[in-house]
Amino acid sequence: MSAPAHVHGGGAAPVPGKMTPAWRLLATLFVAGALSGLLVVAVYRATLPAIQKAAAAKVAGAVREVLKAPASWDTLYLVNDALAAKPPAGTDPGELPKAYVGKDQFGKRIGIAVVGEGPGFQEIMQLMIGFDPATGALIGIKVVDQKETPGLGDKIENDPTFLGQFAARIAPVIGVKDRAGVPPNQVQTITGATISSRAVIKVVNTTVARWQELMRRYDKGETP
Amino acid sequence: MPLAFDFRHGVHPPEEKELTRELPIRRMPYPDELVLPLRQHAGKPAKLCVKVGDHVERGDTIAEADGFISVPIHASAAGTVTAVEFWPHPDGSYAEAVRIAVDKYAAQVPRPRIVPKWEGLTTEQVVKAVQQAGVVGLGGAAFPTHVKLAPPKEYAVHTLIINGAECEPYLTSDHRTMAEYPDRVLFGIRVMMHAMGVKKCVVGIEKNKPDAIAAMQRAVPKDLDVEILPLTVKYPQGAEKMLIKAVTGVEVPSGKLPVTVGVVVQNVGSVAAIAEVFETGLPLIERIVTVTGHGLNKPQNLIVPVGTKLRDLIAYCGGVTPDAAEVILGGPMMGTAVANLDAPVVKGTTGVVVLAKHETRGETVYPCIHCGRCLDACPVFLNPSHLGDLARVGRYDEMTDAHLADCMLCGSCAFVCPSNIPLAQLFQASKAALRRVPAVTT
Amino acid sequence: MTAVATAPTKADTPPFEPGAPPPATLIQDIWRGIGKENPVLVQFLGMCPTMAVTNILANGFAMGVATTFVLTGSGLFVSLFRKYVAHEVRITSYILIIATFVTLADLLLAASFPDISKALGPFIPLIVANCLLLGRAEAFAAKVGPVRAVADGLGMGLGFTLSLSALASFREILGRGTLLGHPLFGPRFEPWVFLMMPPGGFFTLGVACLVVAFAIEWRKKHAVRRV
Amino acid sequence: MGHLSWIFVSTVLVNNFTLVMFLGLCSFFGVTGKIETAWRLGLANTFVLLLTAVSAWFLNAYVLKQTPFLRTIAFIVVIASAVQIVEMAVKKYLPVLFRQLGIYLPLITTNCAILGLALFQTSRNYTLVEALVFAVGAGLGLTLALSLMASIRERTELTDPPVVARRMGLVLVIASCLSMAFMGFAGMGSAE
Amino acid sequence: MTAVTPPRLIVTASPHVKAADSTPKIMWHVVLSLVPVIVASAWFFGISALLVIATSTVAALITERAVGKGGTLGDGSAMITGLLLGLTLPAGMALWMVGLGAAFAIAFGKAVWGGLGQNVFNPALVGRAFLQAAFPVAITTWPRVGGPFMELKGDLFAMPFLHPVTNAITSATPLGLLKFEGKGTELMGLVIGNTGGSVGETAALVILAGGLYLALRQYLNWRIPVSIFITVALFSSILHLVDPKKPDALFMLFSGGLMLGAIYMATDMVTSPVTNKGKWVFGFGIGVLVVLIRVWGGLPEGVMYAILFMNALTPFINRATQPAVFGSATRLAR
Repeated sequence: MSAPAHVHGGGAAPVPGKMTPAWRLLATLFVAGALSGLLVVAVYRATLPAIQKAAAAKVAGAVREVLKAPASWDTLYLVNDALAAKPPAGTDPGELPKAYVGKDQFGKRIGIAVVGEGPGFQEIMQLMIGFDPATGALIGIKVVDQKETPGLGDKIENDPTFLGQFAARIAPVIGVKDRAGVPPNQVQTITGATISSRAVIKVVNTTVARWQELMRRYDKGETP
Repeated sequence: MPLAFDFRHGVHPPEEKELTRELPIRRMPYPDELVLPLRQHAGKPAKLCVKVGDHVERGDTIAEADGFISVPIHASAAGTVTAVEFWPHPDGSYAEAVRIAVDKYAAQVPRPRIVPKWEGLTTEQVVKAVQQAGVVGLGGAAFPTHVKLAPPKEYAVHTLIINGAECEPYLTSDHRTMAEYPDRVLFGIRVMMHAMGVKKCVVGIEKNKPDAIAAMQRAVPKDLDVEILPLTVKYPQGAEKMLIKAVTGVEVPSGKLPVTVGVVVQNVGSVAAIAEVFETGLPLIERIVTVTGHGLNKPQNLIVPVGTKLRDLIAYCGGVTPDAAEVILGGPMMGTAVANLDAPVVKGTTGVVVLAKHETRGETVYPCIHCGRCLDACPVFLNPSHLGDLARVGRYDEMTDAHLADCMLCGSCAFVCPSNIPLAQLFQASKAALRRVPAVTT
Repeated sequence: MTAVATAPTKADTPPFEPGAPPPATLIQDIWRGIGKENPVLVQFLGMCPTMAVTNILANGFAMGVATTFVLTGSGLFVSLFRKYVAHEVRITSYILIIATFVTLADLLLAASFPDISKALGPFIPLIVANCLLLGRAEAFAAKVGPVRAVADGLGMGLGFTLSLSALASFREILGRGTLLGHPLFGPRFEPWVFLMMPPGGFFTLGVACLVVAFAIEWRKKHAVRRV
Repeated sequence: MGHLSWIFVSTVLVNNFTLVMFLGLCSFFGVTGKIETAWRLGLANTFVLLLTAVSAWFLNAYVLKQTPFLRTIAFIVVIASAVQIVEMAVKKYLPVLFRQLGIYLPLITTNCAILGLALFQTSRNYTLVEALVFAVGAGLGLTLALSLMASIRERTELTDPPVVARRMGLVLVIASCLSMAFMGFAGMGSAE
Repeated sequence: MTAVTPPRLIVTASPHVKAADSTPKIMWHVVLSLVPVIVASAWFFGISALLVIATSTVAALITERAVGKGGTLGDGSAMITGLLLGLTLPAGMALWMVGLGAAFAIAFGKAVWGGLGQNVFNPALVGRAFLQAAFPVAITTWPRVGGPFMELKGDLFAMPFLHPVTNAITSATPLGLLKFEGKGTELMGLVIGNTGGSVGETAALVILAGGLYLALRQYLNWRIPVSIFITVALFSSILHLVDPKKPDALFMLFSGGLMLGAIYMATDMVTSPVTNKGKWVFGFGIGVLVVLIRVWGGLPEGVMYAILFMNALTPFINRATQPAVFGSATRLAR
C-alpha cells in the first residue's frame, strides 16, 4: 500500500502558506492504508469460507445437472494444453480450466462436464456441457452465464424444451427450424431467437470437439 | 468562366410583370403638395437651405450635401415651402421633411442652367457635377452615385457593369427605361466610362425583357465597347455580387467591395439620371416608378416627381381594389410595407406595389422542419435554417460566426420557407442587435 | 440575540470551515437525502448503477443497501479522521476509505447472497466511482461530527435505495410481470422486454425525471395561485 | 485475430460502454452542446483507459495474484495516481495538449468507465493484447457516445422543449433513443 | 370613386410574397402519397392491415392532441407518424401494442423534444424501435399473405397487457428466410409484394411510385433515397461477387423495409440533414449500415436501426457539411 503513498505525497501541490510536512502526508496515507488493509483482510478471512462454499456448491450443482446425477466425480486440470489429475505446484487451481469426470456407482466413467464459452447475441455466454467423450453424445447442458435479450434470447436458459433436446444428441449438432424425423445430430432452434440458439450450438460443438481431443490424449497417458 | 450569365441558388418568384410590362412611361401631373425628406439617400442627410415661406422654382436646391457621401436635394416643382417638420418617411419612421405647396399655375419650367460639356471634364469635375445633381442609385439602395464614380486609386477598375436585371417581381421601370430610352442609357454609359476611364462595359438584362435587350443592342454605338448580356431569369439576379458573378464569373470576396475585383456596378436608372444631367442640366427631381399590383385598379409606369405622396399616386392610378391589403415601396421581395400613405415617393423608390390579400404572406408560422429549401435558395450559401434557430434564441455571436454579415437580406429564404418563418426579418433584427452591442475586445 | 451576545459563543465553536453544512437536526439530516436532495431523482448522482442494476427489484435493492452501507461507513470514518487528514491528501484518503468499505460490501454480499452478488457483478466494486460517495465525504462528512455524518449517509443511502427500488419495481413489474420474482399477472401477461434492456433503463429514469419535474411545476403553479 | 476484432466491434458498437453498459454516464450526461469538448473528453478518456488497461493488467498478473480481494482498492488508487502522474507529465512536456485535455483528467479519475474497464478485463481474463484492444474499443465507444450526445444537444439547445423535459428528462430520452439505435448492432459477429 | 386607402393596411416585413408551399401542404401530400401503399397493404393482408394502420394513426392523433403543444393536429405530421408506424408493423400485431407504440412515438419521439421540427429521431421509427424492443416476438410474427379479406391475421383484439394467442398461419420475411434458413425468394414476389413482412413494406413498386410523385413535386429530396439505393446496390454487389452466397443487389433493394425506409422514413425532413452534401452522406451511411446489419448483424433487417443511427449523426453531419459562403476564402481557392 505504500506505492500510492509515494505518488501522492510527491504529487500534492503545496498550498502556499499552509505547508504540511511530507512525513505527515505519508503518515496519514500509511495509517489509512494500514487500517483499511487490516479491515479488509479481516473481513476477507471471515467471509472466505462462505464464498468458497457457495462457489463450490454452484459448480457441484451444475455438474450434477449436466451429468444426470453421477455417483461421484474427479476433477482434471488443464495445464499447458493437456489434462492432469493434480494441479502442478505453484498454480492456482481456481484459475485453471477444469473437466469434471463423472462416474456411476461402479466407478465407470459416464461422461465429463466442462465449461464452454463463446459470443452470444450481446455478450459472451458460458455453458456447462456434459457429454461422453468417447462418442460425443451429449448428456446435459446448463447455461451458467448469459446476457441474451430478456424474454427472447434468454429462452436458451429458461425454456427447458430447448436445452432438454440436446440430451442424447451426438455432437456436432446442427440447428434447424423444424426438426424432421429424429436425426441424432439435429436440434430445433427457438423461434425468434435463432441467433442465440445457434450461439449455444456453436459453443457446444467447439467445446465438445476440443475436450474430446484433450480427453483422448489424457487417456493415452499424455501429461503436461 | 464556369457559370457565366448565372449564379447558383436563388429563387423564382412569380414575375407578375405583365401588369405593366407593355405600358409606356407616362408623366404624372403635379400633385397639390410635395414632401421632400432630407434623408433620401445612404450617407449623411442633406442640410436644409430654405426656410418656411420661401418660393422655390423647379430644380432649385432646397438642401445641400453634407460631406462627400451625401447629395443635395432639389425642389421637384415650383411652389412655396409651407413647413419643415417631421413627416412619415417611407421606411416607417418620421423624418425631417420639407413640405412644398405646388404652385398650380406655374409653368414648371426650371431656371435656365448651364449644361456641362462632358467631353472636356476631368473625373473630379464629373463627380462634382453628378453630386450637385443629387443623383443616387435608383435601384433601391439610394447610394450616392458620384461616390462610385471615384473608386479608390489602389484598385484598377476594368469593367463597368450596368444592372438592368430588375429581378424584383412586378417592377418594370428599368425595363421600360431601356426599351424606350436606350440612347439616353447609352449616353449615360458613355459619360461614366469617360469619367472612370473604363474601356469595357456590360449591360446585364434578364431574358424576360426581350424588347429591352433588342432596343439596347440596336442603340449601341460603334465606338463603345458595350456588351448587352441576356441573363437567366432568377431572383436576386440584380444583387450586385450575383450580377458580377453572372457577368464575369468572379465571386467578390466575402466582406469586400466589388472594386476589389475591378468592377463597378451601376443601376440603369442611375445611368439614365446621369445622362439627364449632362443632356439637360436638370438634377434628379423625378424618377420612373412602377405603380402596380393586383390590389391596384390601373397599374402604370409613371414619371413621378420626387416627394409625391403615395396617396396621390395611388389615387392617380385609379385607387385600390376591395381586396387590397398591403402597400409596398419597392419590390415585394425586398421592399418595405408602408403603414402611412402620406409617406412620399423618394429617390430610391423603384415601385409602389399594392398587394391583394391572397398574395400576402399568411399569418401562421410553423416550426422549422429543416427541409433545407432555404439553403438551396440562399444566393450567398448561408444556412438560413440554422441562423434562424440561432436568432430565435438570441445567440447573435454565433450568428456572426455563421456569416450573418454576408446576408444581404434578399429574402429568398423567407420566400421559399414552407413554414412561413420570417427569416429575413429575423436576420435584419439580429444585425441590428449586433450593431447595438459592440464587439467585446479581448 | 444581538451580535454582542453571539461573539463569545463563536469562540467556543470549532474553527470556521468554509462550506460547512448549516446546522440541522438529525431528522433533517436524514430526510434531506430522501427528499429535497434525493441523489437519484434530484441530483442525478450515481447514474451508472441506477440504470445498470435496476432491471429487477432484488438487484436494485441490494445495490441500494450496499451503497447505504458504504455511505454510512465511509461517512463515519471520514468524519472521525477529519481532523487528522492533511488537506493535500484528503481526496486520496477518502477514496481509500470508500474503497475499503466497498470491498467489505462486496465480500459480505458474496458470502451471504452469492446469486445477487453474481448478478450485480462489477457494479458493486464500481460503487467506488459513484460521485455520490466522494461528494458526500468531501461536502458533508469531512465537516461535521460522526453522528451527523452517519445520519447524512443513512439519509442519502435511504434516498438512493428508495429511488433505485422504485425504478427497479417499475421495470420488473412491467418488464417481467413479476415482483421479486413472483409472477403478478398470470401467464398471459405480455412483458415489456424494452424495460429490461439498456434503453429501458434510460427511459425509466427519464420518465421518473419528467414526473418529478411535472410535480415541481404543478406545485409551483398552485403556489402562485394561492398567493 | 477474429477474436480480437470481435472484442473491438463488441466494445464499440454492440456493448457500447456508455449506451449499453451504463459506464461513464456522468460525463455523458454532463456534456453540453459542444462537440469539441466531447471529442477532447473522449480522447482524454481513451488515453486514461489505455493507461488503466496496462497498469491493471500488470497489477493482476504480478501483484494481486494472491490478494484478489484488494483489487478494488488497488485499482482505484493506482488509476488515481497514474492519472495524476500523467497530468503532471503532460503539463510539463506537452503544454498545448494539457490546455486542451488537462481540465478533464482529474474528472476522469472518478469516471466509472475507467474502473469498469479494469474490472471487466479482469473478470474476463483478457491477455495484455486483448486488454489493449478492449481499452481502445471502450475509448472509441465512449467518444462516439459523447460526440453523438453533444451534437444532438447542440441542436436541442436551439429548440423549445416542454418545461418538464428541460432539465434531465429530454437528455434521458435522447440517451434512450441512442441506446435503441445501437440495438441494431446486437448479434454482430455472432450471426455467422 | 374607388377607395384610395385599403380598408385594412397590413404591414409585414419583407419579403411580402411567398412561395406556394407550406408545411401542412407538404405533410398532407405525403399522406396522400401513402394512400396507394395503404391500399396495397389491404390488398395483401386484408382487413388486418387496415386495422393496424387505423389504430396506429388514431392513437398517434389522440396522443398528439393530449401531449402536443395544442392545435398541431392540422399540420398533418402526427398523421404521418401514425400511418408510417402502422405500415411498418406486421398485420397480426395485437392492436393494444400498436396503439402503445404510436403513443410512445408521439410522446417520446416528438412531444418531449418540443413538437414538430425539434426532434432528432424519426418519431415513427422511435415508436417501432420501442415495439421491437418491448414485444420482440409479436413484432416478428409475420402472417401469411393473402387469404380472405375479412380474415383476422392474428389475435388483434387481445386485451391490453396480455399477449396475443395466435393461431394464424405465419410465414417468414424474405430476409428472415435468408438469414435463418438460407433460402432465397423470387425477385418478382419482392417487387410486387406478395411476401411476408410488415403491412406496408412489401409492395416495392407502389412505394416507389409514391416516392416518385413526392420527388417530382419536390416534397422529398431525391438525394437521400438515391444515395441509399446506390450504396446498398454497390456494397451488396461487391459482397455478392466476393461471396456468391451473400444476397445480390436486387434482393437487397427490394426485400424488407428498404423501400419504405429509404423513401418515407429517411427523407423525413426534420430528422435528415439540411445540406445537400449532408443528404448524400446521410444516404450513404444508411446504405452501409443496412448492408452491415443485414449481412453480419444478429437481426435479419436493419433499415430501422440504420436510419435511427444516422438520425443521431444528423446534427453532426449538418455541422460538418455547411456550405462555403459566397466569396469566402475556401470558395475562392477553388
